[in-house]
Order: sequence, then structure tokens, then C-alpha cells
Amino acid sequence: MTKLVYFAWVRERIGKPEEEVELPGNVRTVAELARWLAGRGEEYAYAFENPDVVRAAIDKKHVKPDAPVAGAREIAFFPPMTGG
Amino acid sequence: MTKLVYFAWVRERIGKPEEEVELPGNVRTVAELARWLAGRGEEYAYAFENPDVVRAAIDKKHVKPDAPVAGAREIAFFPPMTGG
Amino acid sequence: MVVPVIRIQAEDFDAAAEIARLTAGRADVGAVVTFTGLCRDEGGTLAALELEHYPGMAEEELERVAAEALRRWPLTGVTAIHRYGKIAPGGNIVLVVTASAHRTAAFEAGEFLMDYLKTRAPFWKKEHSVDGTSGDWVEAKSDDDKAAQRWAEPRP
Amino acid sequence: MVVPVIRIQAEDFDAAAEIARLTAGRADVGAVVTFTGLCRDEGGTLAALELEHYPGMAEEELERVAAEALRRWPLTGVTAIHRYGKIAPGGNIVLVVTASAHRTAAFEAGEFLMDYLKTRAPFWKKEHSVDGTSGDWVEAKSDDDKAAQRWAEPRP
Repeated sequence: MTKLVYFAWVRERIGKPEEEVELPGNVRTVAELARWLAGRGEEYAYAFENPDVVRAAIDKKHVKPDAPVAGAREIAFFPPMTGG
Repeated sequence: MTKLVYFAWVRERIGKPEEEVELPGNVRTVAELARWLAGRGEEYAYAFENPDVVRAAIDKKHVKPDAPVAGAREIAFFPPMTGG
Repeated sequence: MVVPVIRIQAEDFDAAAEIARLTAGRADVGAVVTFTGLCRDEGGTLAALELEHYPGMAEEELERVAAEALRRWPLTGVTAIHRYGKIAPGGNIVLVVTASAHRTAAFEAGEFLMDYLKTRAPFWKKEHSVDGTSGDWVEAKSDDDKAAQRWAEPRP
Repeated sequence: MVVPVIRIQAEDFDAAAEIARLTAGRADVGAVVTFTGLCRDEGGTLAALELEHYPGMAEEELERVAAEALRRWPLTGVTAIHRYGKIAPGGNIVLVVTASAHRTAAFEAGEFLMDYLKTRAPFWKKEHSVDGTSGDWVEAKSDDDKAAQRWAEPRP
């Protein structure tokens, strides 16, 4: 099981801050995970309707869409950051 | 009479912080004034031994060596500034 | 070795206390730069900003940004404090403090920290309007990306 | 209209109080940058710096530098405080505070003020050594001239 966490409007659209999922074997990268999540229901489709905008982190480090998800304990999806 | 004021090592070399002088008619610019002062004694010669280094202000505004001294109430000579 | 001061907190901060922390009892610091980011009321329309963050990652990312600043500039101290939760107009959001023997390092490192923090630290701002509606999430600015990109090449 | 806060004083200053002066009771300030210049002990050899200044001109020059910063950047406030007299290592020498809606203006204006102030404000530093001798006058750095020159062209 892999922990997924969501922030800001990604969290609001999906409707929950986190969940545990069993990743299918054909989901190898962050981009593939986003695509797979988008197919899980309209709330996910809404969150990932513009997948280029959604950023990701694996185990609390920023990653690119082609980053492998194998071995990840916690994968986060969130909009571009607006702190500071 | 024109008031001359000196600061930092210019003041120390000349040995006084200020004086009133009657400027000769042939002293038209700040550079000419510095040259004239340098001829007034060895303390002045020491202060202006490297005239390019000494900066000047007329009535509390920075001026270049070719600035006219006519009408000046207060002319200051000092080393490059080291505040901040 | 310089140990960065990194804090993610709901409470307010005190810039003077943080300057003192980097300068008290030492005489090798010649320059201290602080940057304070505050909540603006956007011409009177904003009631508050709500700052969401990714606990754990926020600290880690600020640590990474601070470590990178220490690698690039000869700093004697570096501090980054970011608040979360609801912040009213006029309130403090973020504080960065950089200390060095020389002013250029302190200034450049302060700008670097803010630029990097803006685009890398996992914080998100939601606007609450004075008319009672809970407004939109603040959109990231492409200017911020550009500002961060100017540090892409290592500097001396 | 922004009225710069300019002070030439023997007493110490308080950065937090000066930040508060530019931010209290208003909600249009998004960014405040402070620069504090401190006296270093130069590896333990320096007992104190003695700051001489040109009374009257020092204030006027800081006013001119602040006015130029206001002309170049959209600032909501600007403060420049410079001390004179004997200052021990670790002590404060100069404080510059810039406030703006946006961080880039605050940072750039702060750097500009320090660069200009260093080469234009009539202050001179004399070193007093720990061995009791009254040392040399600090020499102006060509780096400071170069830093000031980068602002020679008007910026947007």
C-alpha cells in the first residue's frame, strides 16, 4: 500500500486529504499514477483535468512526472506553490 | 569670506576642522581652490598631496573638481566616504 | 558550521529577536538582511489568507533551500520562518534572515532564499473575502518562476 | 506621498521598531527588507570604529538617496538611519528599511540605498585597535564604487 496525500485545490477536488492505495503494476511513474487516479471517478478527473499543472512529491521531495513510484512510501499531489 | 570645512584625514592633516578664507580672484573652481590651499603650508600640502583622492562638496552637495566656487557659502574637502 | 534556523509555525515571529539570534555575542557579522512578507488586503477586498502547508516537507524544503544558500554564499547565519493558518491583512507570513561578513552575500542570499522558497516550499494560499465568501486559491505567478530561474546557474 | 524616515544619531536603533513604523495600521505592504550594517572586530584586532560625519550634509545626502529610491521603485516606505561616534565590535552602524507591495522592489531598493549610501553619504570610519593605538582611516573600497555604478542606468 502506498500513502497518497493531497493539498490545496487538489485536496478539495478529490474530497479527502489522504488515502492508502494499492498501485497497479502498470503504474510506474508519477505521470502514470496521475493518469490512473484521473480514471477513478469524476472528483479525481476534476483534480487532474490539467495534469501539467499538478505537482508531485515522493517522500517529501519534489519529483518530475517521469519519476518512478516504485518504493515510494508517500506520494503527494498539489498545485504550484504559493507560499512566501 | 568663504567657510571651508575638512573631515577625516583631510581635517587631521590640516589640523583644524574649519576656517574662513578670502578666496583670491584667480581661484574659480574646486580644483583651483585645492591647488591654492596646497600652497598655504606643509600641512595643506600634505592634505592635498594626492589631489585626485580628495572629494569636495559645495553647500553640502557633492561636486566635481571643475565645479565653480563662486557664490559658495561652505566648501568641504574630505576623503572618499566609508560609511555604511 | 552554520546551523540554519528553520521554523514552520502558526504563531507570529519577531524580526528583531531573529536578528539578535544571529548576531548576539559575536563580532564577525558585518551585515544582516531581513525579508518580511506580509498579508495585503488587496484594496480592501481580502479578509484573510489561509496558509495550507505540507507538514514535514515544508521543514525539509526550507532546510534544503537554506543549505543551498550556505553552499553558495559565505553566511554566518541563516533563518527561515514560515507561518501557516489564517493570517489577517497586515499580518506576517514569512521571515528570512541572512547574516554575513559582507553585505552583498547577505543581500543575494536573502533574495535567493525568497525566490527559491516561493517556488519550492509546499505552502498554498487561499483567499477569504470580506464579503464572507471563501475565495479562490492564489495562483502561482510566472514571475516567481522566472525569479527562481535566475539562480539556476551557480554563482561565485 | 511617502516621506522617508532619515536619522543621523549617536544612539542605537531598533530594526523591529523601524519595521513597525512602516507597516503598523496599514495593509498595503507586502514586503519589508531591512539591512543592518554592524561593526566587525576584524579577527579580534579592532577595539572600536569611530564614525565621523558631516552634520547637515549627511542628512541631506540620505534624503537625496531615499528620494532617488522612491523615484525608481514603488515603495510604500523607506528608512535610513546612520550612527556616528564610537561603535564597538558587534554594534550597529547603519539601518536601511524598504517597504513595498512586492518583494523585488523592496530588495532592489534596499541594495540601491546601501550601495549609494556607501559611496555618497559623508561618513568616515577610523579604526581604534585593541593595542591602544588609534589606527588608520578605513580606505574606501573600489568594490563599493563598482556596486554603486551598477545603478547608474535608470531601472524600470
